Amino acid sequence: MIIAGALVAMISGVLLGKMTTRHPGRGLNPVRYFWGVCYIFVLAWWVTMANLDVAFRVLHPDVPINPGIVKVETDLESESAKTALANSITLTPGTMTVDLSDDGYLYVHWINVSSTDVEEATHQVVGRFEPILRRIFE
Amino acid sequence: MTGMSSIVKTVTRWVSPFIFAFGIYIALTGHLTPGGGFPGGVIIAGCFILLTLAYGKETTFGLFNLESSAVTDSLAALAFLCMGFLGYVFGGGFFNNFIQSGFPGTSFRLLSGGNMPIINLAIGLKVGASLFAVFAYLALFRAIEED
Amino acid sequence: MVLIQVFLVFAIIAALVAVEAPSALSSIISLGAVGFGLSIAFLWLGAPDIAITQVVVEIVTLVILIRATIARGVTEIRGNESKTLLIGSLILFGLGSAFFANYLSDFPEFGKSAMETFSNPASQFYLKFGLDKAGGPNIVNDILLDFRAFDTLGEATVLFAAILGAITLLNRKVFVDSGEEKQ
Amino acid sequence: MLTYLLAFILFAVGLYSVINKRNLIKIIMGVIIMEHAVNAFLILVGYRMSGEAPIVEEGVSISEFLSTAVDPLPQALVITSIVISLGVVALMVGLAIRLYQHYGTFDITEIRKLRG
Repeated sequence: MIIAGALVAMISGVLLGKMTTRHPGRGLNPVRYFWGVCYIFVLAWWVTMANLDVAFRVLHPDVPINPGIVKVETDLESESAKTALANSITLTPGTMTVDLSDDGYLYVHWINVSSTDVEEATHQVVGRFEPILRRIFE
Repeated sequence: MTGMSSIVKTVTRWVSPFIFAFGIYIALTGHLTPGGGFPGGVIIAGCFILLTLAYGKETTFGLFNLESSAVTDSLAALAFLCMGFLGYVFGGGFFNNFIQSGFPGTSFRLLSGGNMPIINLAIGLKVGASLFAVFAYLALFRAIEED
Repeated sequence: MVLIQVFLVFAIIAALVAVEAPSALSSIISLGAVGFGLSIAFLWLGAPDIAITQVVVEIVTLVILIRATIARGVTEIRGNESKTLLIGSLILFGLGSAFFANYLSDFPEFGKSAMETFSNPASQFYLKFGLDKAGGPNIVNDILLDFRAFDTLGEATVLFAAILGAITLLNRKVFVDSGEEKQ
Repeated sequence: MLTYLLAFILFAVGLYSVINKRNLIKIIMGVIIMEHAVNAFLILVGYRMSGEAPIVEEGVSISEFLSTAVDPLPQALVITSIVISLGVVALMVGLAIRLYQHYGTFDITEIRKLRG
């Protein structure tokens, strides 16, 4: 049964492997896996904080929200890192990625827009995840 | 058809080999667990349909084009028929389970099914290849229409 | 048992929405809801094989149907209907339900399968000897691939013929040769 | 009895769609709903009260298995029928697309008018 599993893995790897990754050598570096494990905790922390924040805003009698779409910039190069960043932003309550343009800009829907400036919004939305994602994927 | 946004493309890139391996697993262990050749084949077809939707037909045909899907379809059907004839030759009846009589008493293993895993895999590849061919012709047809 | 009826009622409601909704997208998605609801019902009915197959086939059906309508710009599929056909279908429905009510008494009670009611059924043989003679614990696959493999061969042939017909219809070369030279 | 009746009603909904609607896609949907109803009916006939899936587990004796398993024969028939229905749906969609390309509409009354 293990031999059959190895054969199936080989077939799917040969057939679809060049779709999956473009830099196979990067997968061998153990430091990346260490940062990947760290990223789970970072993401969990920010998701918890954002949950509490959104719950506070919903339960507050005045409902202090200021929704809008902001444009933020990312320095990440690889497609995988950009996708992970966009999905992390979507997973965090209160912010949601609307679109991802080719030249490194994300359009994010934000429940409480504190600044429409690109630099400032980038610092607040993307800055939490960007450094650690760069260590994982690049 | 150029495909969807880069988020969809990247996620498709990550999950497609796992979907393919899962389809073959469902087909191969059909005699032990729920599943079998038919759902496995449809899952394999679904993997390539996902690739076609996300990346457009050129990239997908670079991996698995229409000729190879036709060849896979025919070869799998032929393998299915050959198992029947081999059962006739060695076991004394059409589709006799001739391999299983060689491994008596090994229940609940992959080999215990005799020729059932082989037939399951053949059916899975056949169903997958033919459904992918239909979908590819649908995609191609629309592309011709737009010219 | 109540759960099974709940999912069947869900499937009926979804089917009514799928038939009556004017928008193509909501209609096709409701059709998917029929299949998924029935798939959960199959899971409660002790048929995991069917449930898996139903889910996967439903997804591919949805993709093909959306490909056929929305991808070519058809967003409204309003089926305008006629009065005479409505009356005719009502009469047909009445006749059908009369027949159904007539023969319902011959059916075994729900929850008492056909293999218990009739004497010497084939299913008992398959259940009893499936593990020893075919060698697989999954009796459904034993029937499909060992006891009744010839059926499966015929089924593969039918699928082959249907797919061949679809490909021939969608292949443009066949029609270009015969159709456009005529004009 | 009520459960069989529900499967029959599902079949009737599909039949209503096939007879009454004038749109090819609605007709295809009706055929799909009818297939679902027939599959559900066959599985319902094979069900036994508090039955389990017909898969032998390790360490369960055959007599115990015989008293709990549901009928496997309708399941084996339905599993082929589902996949064939997928092929038939592909064939019907191919026909509908051909007609749409030729006449520019999915309405069967319009198609009938445009024939001559």
